[in-house]
Amino acid sequence: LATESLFALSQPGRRGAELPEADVPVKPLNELLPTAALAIEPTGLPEVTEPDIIRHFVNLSTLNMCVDTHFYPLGSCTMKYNPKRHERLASLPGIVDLHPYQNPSDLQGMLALLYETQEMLAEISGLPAVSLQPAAGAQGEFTALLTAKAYFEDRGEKRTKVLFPNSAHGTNPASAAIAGFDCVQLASSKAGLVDLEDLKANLDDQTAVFMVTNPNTLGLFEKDIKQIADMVHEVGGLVYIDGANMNAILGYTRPGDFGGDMMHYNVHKTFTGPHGAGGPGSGPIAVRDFLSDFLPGPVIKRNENAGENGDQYTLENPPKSIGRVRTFYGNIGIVVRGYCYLRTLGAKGLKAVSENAVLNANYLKAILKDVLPVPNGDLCMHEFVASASKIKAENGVTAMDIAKRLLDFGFHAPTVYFPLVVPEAIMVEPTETESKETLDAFAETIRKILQEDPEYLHQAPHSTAISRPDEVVAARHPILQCCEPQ
Amino acid sequence: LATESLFALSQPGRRGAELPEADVPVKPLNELLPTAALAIEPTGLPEVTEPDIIRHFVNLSTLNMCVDTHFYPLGSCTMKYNPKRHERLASLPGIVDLHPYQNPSDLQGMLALLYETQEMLAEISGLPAVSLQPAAGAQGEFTALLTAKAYFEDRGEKRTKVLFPNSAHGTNPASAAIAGFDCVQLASSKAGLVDLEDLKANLDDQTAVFMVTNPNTLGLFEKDIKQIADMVHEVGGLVYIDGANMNAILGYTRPGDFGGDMMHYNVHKTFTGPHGAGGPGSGPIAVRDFLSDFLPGPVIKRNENAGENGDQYTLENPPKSIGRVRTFYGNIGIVVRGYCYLRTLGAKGLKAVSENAVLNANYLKAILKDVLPVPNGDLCMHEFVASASKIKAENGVTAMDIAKRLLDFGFHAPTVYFPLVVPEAIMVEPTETESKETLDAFAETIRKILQEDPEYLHQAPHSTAISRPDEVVAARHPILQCCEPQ
Amino acid sequence: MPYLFNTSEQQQEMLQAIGVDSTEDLFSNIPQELRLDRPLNVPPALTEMELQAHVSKLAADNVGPGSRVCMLGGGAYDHFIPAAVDEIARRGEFYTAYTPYQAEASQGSLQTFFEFQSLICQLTGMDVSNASLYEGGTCVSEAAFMAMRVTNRHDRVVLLGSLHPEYRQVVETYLKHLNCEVVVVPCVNGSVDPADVDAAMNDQTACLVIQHPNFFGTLEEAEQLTEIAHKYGALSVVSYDPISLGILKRPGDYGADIAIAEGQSLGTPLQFGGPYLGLFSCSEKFVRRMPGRLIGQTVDRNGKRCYVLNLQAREQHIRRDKATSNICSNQGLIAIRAAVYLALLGKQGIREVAELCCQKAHYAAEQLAQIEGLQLPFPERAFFKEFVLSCSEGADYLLRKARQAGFDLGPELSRFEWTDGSGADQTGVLVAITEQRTREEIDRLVTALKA
Amino acid sequence: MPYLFNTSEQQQEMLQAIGVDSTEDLFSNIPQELRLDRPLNVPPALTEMELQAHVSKLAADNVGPGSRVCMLGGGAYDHFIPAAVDEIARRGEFYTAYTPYQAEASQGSLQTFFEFQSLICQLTGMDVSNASLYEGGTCVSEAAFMAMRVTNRHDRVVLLGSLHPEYRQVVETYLKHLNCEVVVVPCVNGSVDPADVDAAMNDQTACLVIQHPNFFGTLEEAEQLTEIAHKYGALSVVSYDPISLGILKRPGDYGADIAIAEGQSLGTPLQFGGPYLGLFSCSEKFVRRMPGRLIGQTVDRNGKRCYVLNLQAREQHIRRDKATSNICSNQGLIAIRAAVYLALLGKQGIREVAELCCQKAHYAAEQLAQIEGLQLPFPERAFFKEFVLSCSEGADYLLRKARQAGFDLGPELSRFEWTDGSGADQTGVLVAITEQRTREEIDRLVTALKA
Repeated sequence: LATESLFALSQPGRRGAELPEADVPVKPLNELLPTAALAIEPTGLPEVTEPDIIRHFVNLSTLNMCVDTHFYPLGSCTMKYNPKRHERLASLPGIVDLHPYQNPSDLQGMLALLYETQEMLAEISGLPAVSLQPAAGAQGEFTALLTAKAYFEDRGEKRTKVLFPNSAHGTNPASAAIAGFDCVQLASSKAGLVDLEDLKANLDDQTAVFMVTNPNTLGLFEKDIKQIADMVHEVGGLVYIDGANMNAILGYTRPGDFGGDMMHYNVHKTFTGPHGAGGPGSGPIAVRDFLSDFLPGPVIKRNENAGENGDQYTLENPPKSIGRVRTFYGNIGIVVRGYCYLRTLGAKGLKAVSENAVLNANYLKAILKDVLPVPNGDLCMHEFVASASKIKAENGVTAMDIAKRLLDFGFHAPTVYFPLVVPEAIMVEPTETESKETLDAFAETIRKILQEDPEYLHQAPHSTAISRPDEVVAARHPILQCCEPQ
Repeated sequence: LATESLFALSQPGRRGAELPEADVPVKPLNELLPTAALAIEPTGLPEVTEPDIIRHFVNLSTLNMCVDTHFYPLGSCTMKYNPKRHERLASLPGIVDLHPYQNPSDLQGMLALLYETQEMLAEISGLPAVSLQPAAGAQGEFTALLTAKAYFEDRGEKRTKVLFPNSAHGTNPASAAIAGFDCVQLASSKAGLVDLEDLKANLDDQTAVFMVTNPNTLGLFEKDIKQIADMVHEVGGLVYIDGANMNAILGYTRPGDFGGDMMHYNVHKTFTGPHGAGGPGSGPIAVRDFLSDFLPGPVIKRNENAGENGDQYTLENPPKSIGRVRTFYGNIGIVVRGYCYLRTLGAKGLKAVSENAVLNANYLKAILKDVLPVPNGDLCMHEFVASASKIKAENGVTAMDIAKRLLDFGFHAPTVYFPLVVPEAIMVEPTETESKETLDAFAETIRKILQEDPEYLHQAPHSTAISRPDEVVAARHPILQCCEPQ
Repeated sequence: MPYLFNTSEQQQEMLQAIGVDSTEDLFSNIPQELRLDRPLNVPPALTEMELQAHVSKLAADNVGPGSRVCMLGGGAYDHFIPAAVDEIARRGEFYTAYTPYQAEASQGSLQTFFEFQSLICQLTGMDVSNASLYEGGTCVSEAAFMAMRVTNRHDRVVLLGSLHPEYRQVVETYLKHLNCEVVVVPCVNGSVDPADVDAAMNDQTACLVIQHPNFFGTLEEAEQLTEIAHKYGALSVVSYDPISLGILKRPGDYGADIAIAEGQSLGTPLQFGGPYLGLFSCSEKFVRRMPGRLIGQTVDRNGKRCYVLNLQAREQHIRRDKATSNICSNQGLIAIRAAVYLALLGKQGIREVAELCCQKAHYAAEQLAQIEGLQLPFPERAFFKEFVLSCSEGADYLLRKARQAGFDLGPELSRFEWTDGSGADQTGVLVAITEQRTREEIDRLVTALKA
Repeated sequence: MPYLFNTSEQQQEMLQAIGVDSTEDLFSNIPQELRLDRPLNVPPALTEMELQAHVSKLAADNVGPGSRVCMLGGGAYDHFIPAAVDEIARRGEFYTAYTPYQAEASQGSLQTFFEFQSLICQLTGMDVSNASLYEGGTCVSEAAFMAMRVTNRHDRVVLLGSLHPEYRQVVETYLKHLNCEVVVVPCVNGSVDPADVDAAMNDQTACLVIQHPNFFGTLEEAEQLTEIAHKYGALSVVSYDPISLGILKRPGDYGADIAIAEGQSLGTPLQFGGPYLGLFSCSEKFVRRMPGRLIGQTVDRNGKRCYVLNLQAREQHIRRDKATSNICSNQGLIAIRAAVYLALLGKQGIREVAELCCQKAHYAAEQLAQIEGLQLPFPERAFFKEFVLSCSEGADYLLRKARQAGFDLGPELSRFEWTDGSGADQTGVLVAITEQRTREEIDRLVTALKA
């Protein structure tokens, strides 16, 4: 019943919303607008009542696993708990109902909040200039790369290359490409780290940026990061830190301190903006001082001596700004949640987040390593990448089989088949907001699964709302909407 | 996992909430309070984190069927859709955060709302004096009975008897008993209505009140109600209308017009205050003018000529009030929702509610009657009471079996074994907020169930979170909390 | 029309299936002369957009704690409510379900209520709790009824004069028609003298009702009073402040037979006085005499642990006029709020909230008492979070002055009828200080009242 | 610490299982010299109660539409949001889930997004919609990129000067580094002359970007402009106002190749400019060139209908630098809001909202234009819900006067850089009238501006 189509609930004449009569004198529409511009027929939107709409979507929602219902160790995504106070506070009148073009004098509370967020993100990164604009991590990458480009152009340099290790998130090369750079992929060392030789071989005066995730996607800290940064800086390039894994190092070390010149945050990961079934995210960037003039506008400035009628906080465009990367000022609703989180934790709390995220990951790794070996690294940071390749070789059970079977036991699956450098990768990120009891239960379940009949596992999951979908058919004959194309 | 006990999630030292340090000078507690009054040990409350608490209760919630997820034709309870706008508006600052002892000048908006609600309830009932105080229907009954008692005493009469038909809700006699009346139960006629002979036989000058639900619990309109009322009035008694079934007659007929002197509303039924898993309800009463002086205080008055500094709306105690029946003014949060509903519907909408509630019930009855016969009445009002006694005689399948099996098909069960006058009663109230499609699917399912193996039905349900619980053991050795008594 | 499904085509199909011509025919059992022959005279229908504008305007005509500092007490308090409470309580699965008659489809509510009962037992030290009653005031009369059943004494109950005057009025309303004498022991200087209570008790008394901390915020000798009740074979009924049990001895610790409370403080907003939450717990031995809904643990056919409505034989739909009470609902959703609140606070949190209230209230009392013209009338009495402040220039003067400065105090004692003289101080005003109040606010009030 | 589970006992147990002595040891791979040797310099931690007081204070330092009548436009509008939208979007099952990688555990999101795609197709008359992009402005650059891939023309795109100036700036930021020329056809008297567009197009142009209704609120000759685009083998990209499609011809009706929009109007609050919702739909034939996430219908092993992430081969995690776009998320939760909003409004509702906006906006324009010193600079141009109002005494004067009377108008045209002179009217201010505005409000504004 839940999975009946919304359109199947439609009956001509049913209504989900009522609108009042116009309280102004009404004229025929074709006196107001040219007839040629008017629709000939009404839209094909369905006609459904409010009770049916609620029942439909409430029932659909229950087909999801989510952090509020299940352990969700999806590696690289930092599926930590989303504090409920954030939802309440981000919905306050005076926060949720501000129009982007209001007079800044009526926005001083919001601008203060955003300014403070900029300051905190600068401090946590060790990079002093922050832009809150990017809508997501990928846009943060793109924005930072354009910033770098503008910087080089301002110096009269035209550098063409962006380098990144083969363990990088796919967005790194994609962002570099749309920013107009040539992409150079580097090998990883046996230890799962940046291959210094390969890096050296590719660094030259065309190198604009070296992009690296640190801790990297294998959950390992790039221990040579300072040396790497020095090498990049030596050829005049810049180091970009993909901050996807900041949850591991808050208060322990800072991108600005280990050689990074630019980075992005994922507020929806590290600072627990809710993931919202795929978004919205928020991807602020932080950069070194010498890059600050190139940031997209506007940024929030604080004016110490604003005077009687002046505003303390203002929106300003950096002098050599790359321009806008989006409309308005950023995914403010998510930034507000991040602000609430930062203000809740403070310095000690932020460090405790990373301490426990790393502890949880290492513990889970330790109690699983005999059955799920981790090819790279001894200690991990906040996540680890195990490999099911030995298991696959033995009895044909794949990382995907394990992932799917976990769903039957009430655990969301880890990330599988990423990063690409680990065969049959199973990437587990427990986060700090899970208990030892949950980790123990998860490990127990993995052991149980590995004892099960491989055939049974190939068919998993067995107890979910649907069994494995046919993705090949879906891609060959895409059905992307439920009505006949008109 | 969901059903693990909250207490099992406790670990010493975990916290679900943090409190700030005191910002005032702190003194040792035993300087502020006598040591003998202080607890020796902390409470045994569990120590659980916020993420675990959320996951626990969210998962628990999904074990419920509810109106937002399922058809819920629980007879007599009017499980209609709860409009989401009510939840939003009842939570507005200025509504949800008012203290009952604020200065009335700061409450004029709320008092206006409550006054308007009184007026609307008076108009709908045809009974001009309203008290919003009662917390639920049962308290409404009690309050009205005390009001009647005070009225009689004021006239120097001491009447001792309350009469009600045997189809009455159990609260009618219970309320009469705690109001200090003797209870007299009357027979029902073959048609399922008040037996006029039996009524006549029991009416005398000791008769204080005749309580009757109309439409009655069989879903039938007491067509002789006027004559009944006349008979009661003739011996000097009063007629109380249990308004549980008001959903059937809004705008069609009014208790005040068919002879009632007093009635209660169930805001949580008729006016869609959410049922909240068992409450809170709200049971305002409406009475005739000559009873108004006896209502519990305070009621809201409107002062036409309030003048410069006077308040337009005030809280006042009726001159001969029976006194308070509860603290403060009523279940205002629920009354606000009822107000929103009344203002949404207007006169036409209210009548349409009853029109469609009655249409839905009669339709469902019509398409089911060949398999689920309805002993009393040809046309029903907003609900009907079928009997499974023939089915039980044939193959042993009971009303309970059918009810339980319905759960497997995603339908909440109707009320069963009430009213007591119908053997193997199945009381179905679809309400107006369900579609013909849903009613058809429900009827189809009943037919399907009646074809199933009786043994299989005795064991039903088969797909719910638990199977039938052992209620006998529960009652014999009650376990009413999860920790050892201390 | 909003919320309706039947299109006119469907109406026709349905009427045909029923075998009538029009929906009007469906109402043929209502005699024509009883019909309303005009539209109801109610205000016109509003769309959601209009309704929101309208109710927002009404809300704006009120002044809530958002714009004023709330130091109002008298049984309803401005405690902080964690957002997680709302998150759970606003789930449709809870608020659009009904009484868990079908256990198989209601384990969510049932387990939550069972845990609520368990939490209340842990909080109070009592053996068993029901799944809630209406609110604090009616709990007193339900407790008196229960005591009458238990002791088989139906003629007399004794209340302390320091009981919330509205609670007292409720008891009087409930009991006076049953010819049960309600004896009130006057309160002197903010609390009741145990010797006076002893004098008022006799062996026909069903129960002694104690409020501790009492209406004036001060502590009663609850333990000693309980002993006095027991001496006369009466039940000790204690109305407590649930927050206070973070630091005070629990009713179960000192032998109370029935412990009752207004549970609004546990995560429910003020909402102008209701719906609130009646907490009701008692000794195990009285469980079958207890009013209200009870959830019990049992097993299903497969031996799986589960929960059901228990001991329903006490209730009205079976016992009718012999039922333990006429109450047939609980405050389900409010009980859920309290369960989430207590789970969030936990052992440490409830203690800390209680301490904060107590410390801040004492700071406030000390500061306010230093202002000329203001006095604490009961300086010798220990209080928890609420106290009486008297004003030489009268209660109205004090309230008005505070209000002008943005502070709501009260209620004033003169608001209530004090049949026994307990609240005779016509210049007294209650001041309640919750954990939400800050030193800055208190100091600001002091400054304003000094001016 | 909030949200943490590990007690110190558990930490010890876990460290032992790992085989290290302290959590500090777990960080041993971070060279000591790179460590931060001091606490982060961030403000002190706040408890929930303190945080709420603090953020409430910040919120009170702003002025939202609650206290001021909002007639602001320019791409973000104060439309009414039915409560049912919030009810669904605030369910943890939606907002705490992530990208539906595991279809078996994500059918809730997947079907909702599939229905979102279907609803957008119905609204726009386009064949296929993705599951959303960031917001209206970035949609334009994504459309331009897509047009470049489809047409294999990488050097030139043409925009109307009546495009939202911030959208134009975004396109310029995105394209200028790729050596793609961005040609802007100036807007004269509120809309663009098709002849000017024809002159600007050539056979190296990848696409023509039209906003209709345009930034100034007026209608463009979208149909004719689409034909012009096609004449040059370019794609027609139309940025629409989703509410306007309740009464205006849909992009699919007049042959647009790509239809994009800011979807904020569909049930998302203003929240100071984001997160909003990029709507992106196109002709079926381009589907494999489309950026963003796509949900497809398929069947599971048992033949049951179900939904999956489809055509993922286009995306970054497979194609990396050859991906159709670097966007790897959608605006999931905002798309859910839009789906619920569109479902609620339905066929009739969307038409009525559009009509109300249009009628009220025309009433407002008519009334305002009668005030001395105020003019509609483009009296000949048809507009939908928004229009430019010019003030002889300057935009600032008008804004200030309205603001003093409790009305927010704007943005003022002078706020933006107008490289091509399209918005040269330095005395012009946008006025947007949604269905929420009442005649009473409009009349009150008129009275105030007359004074």
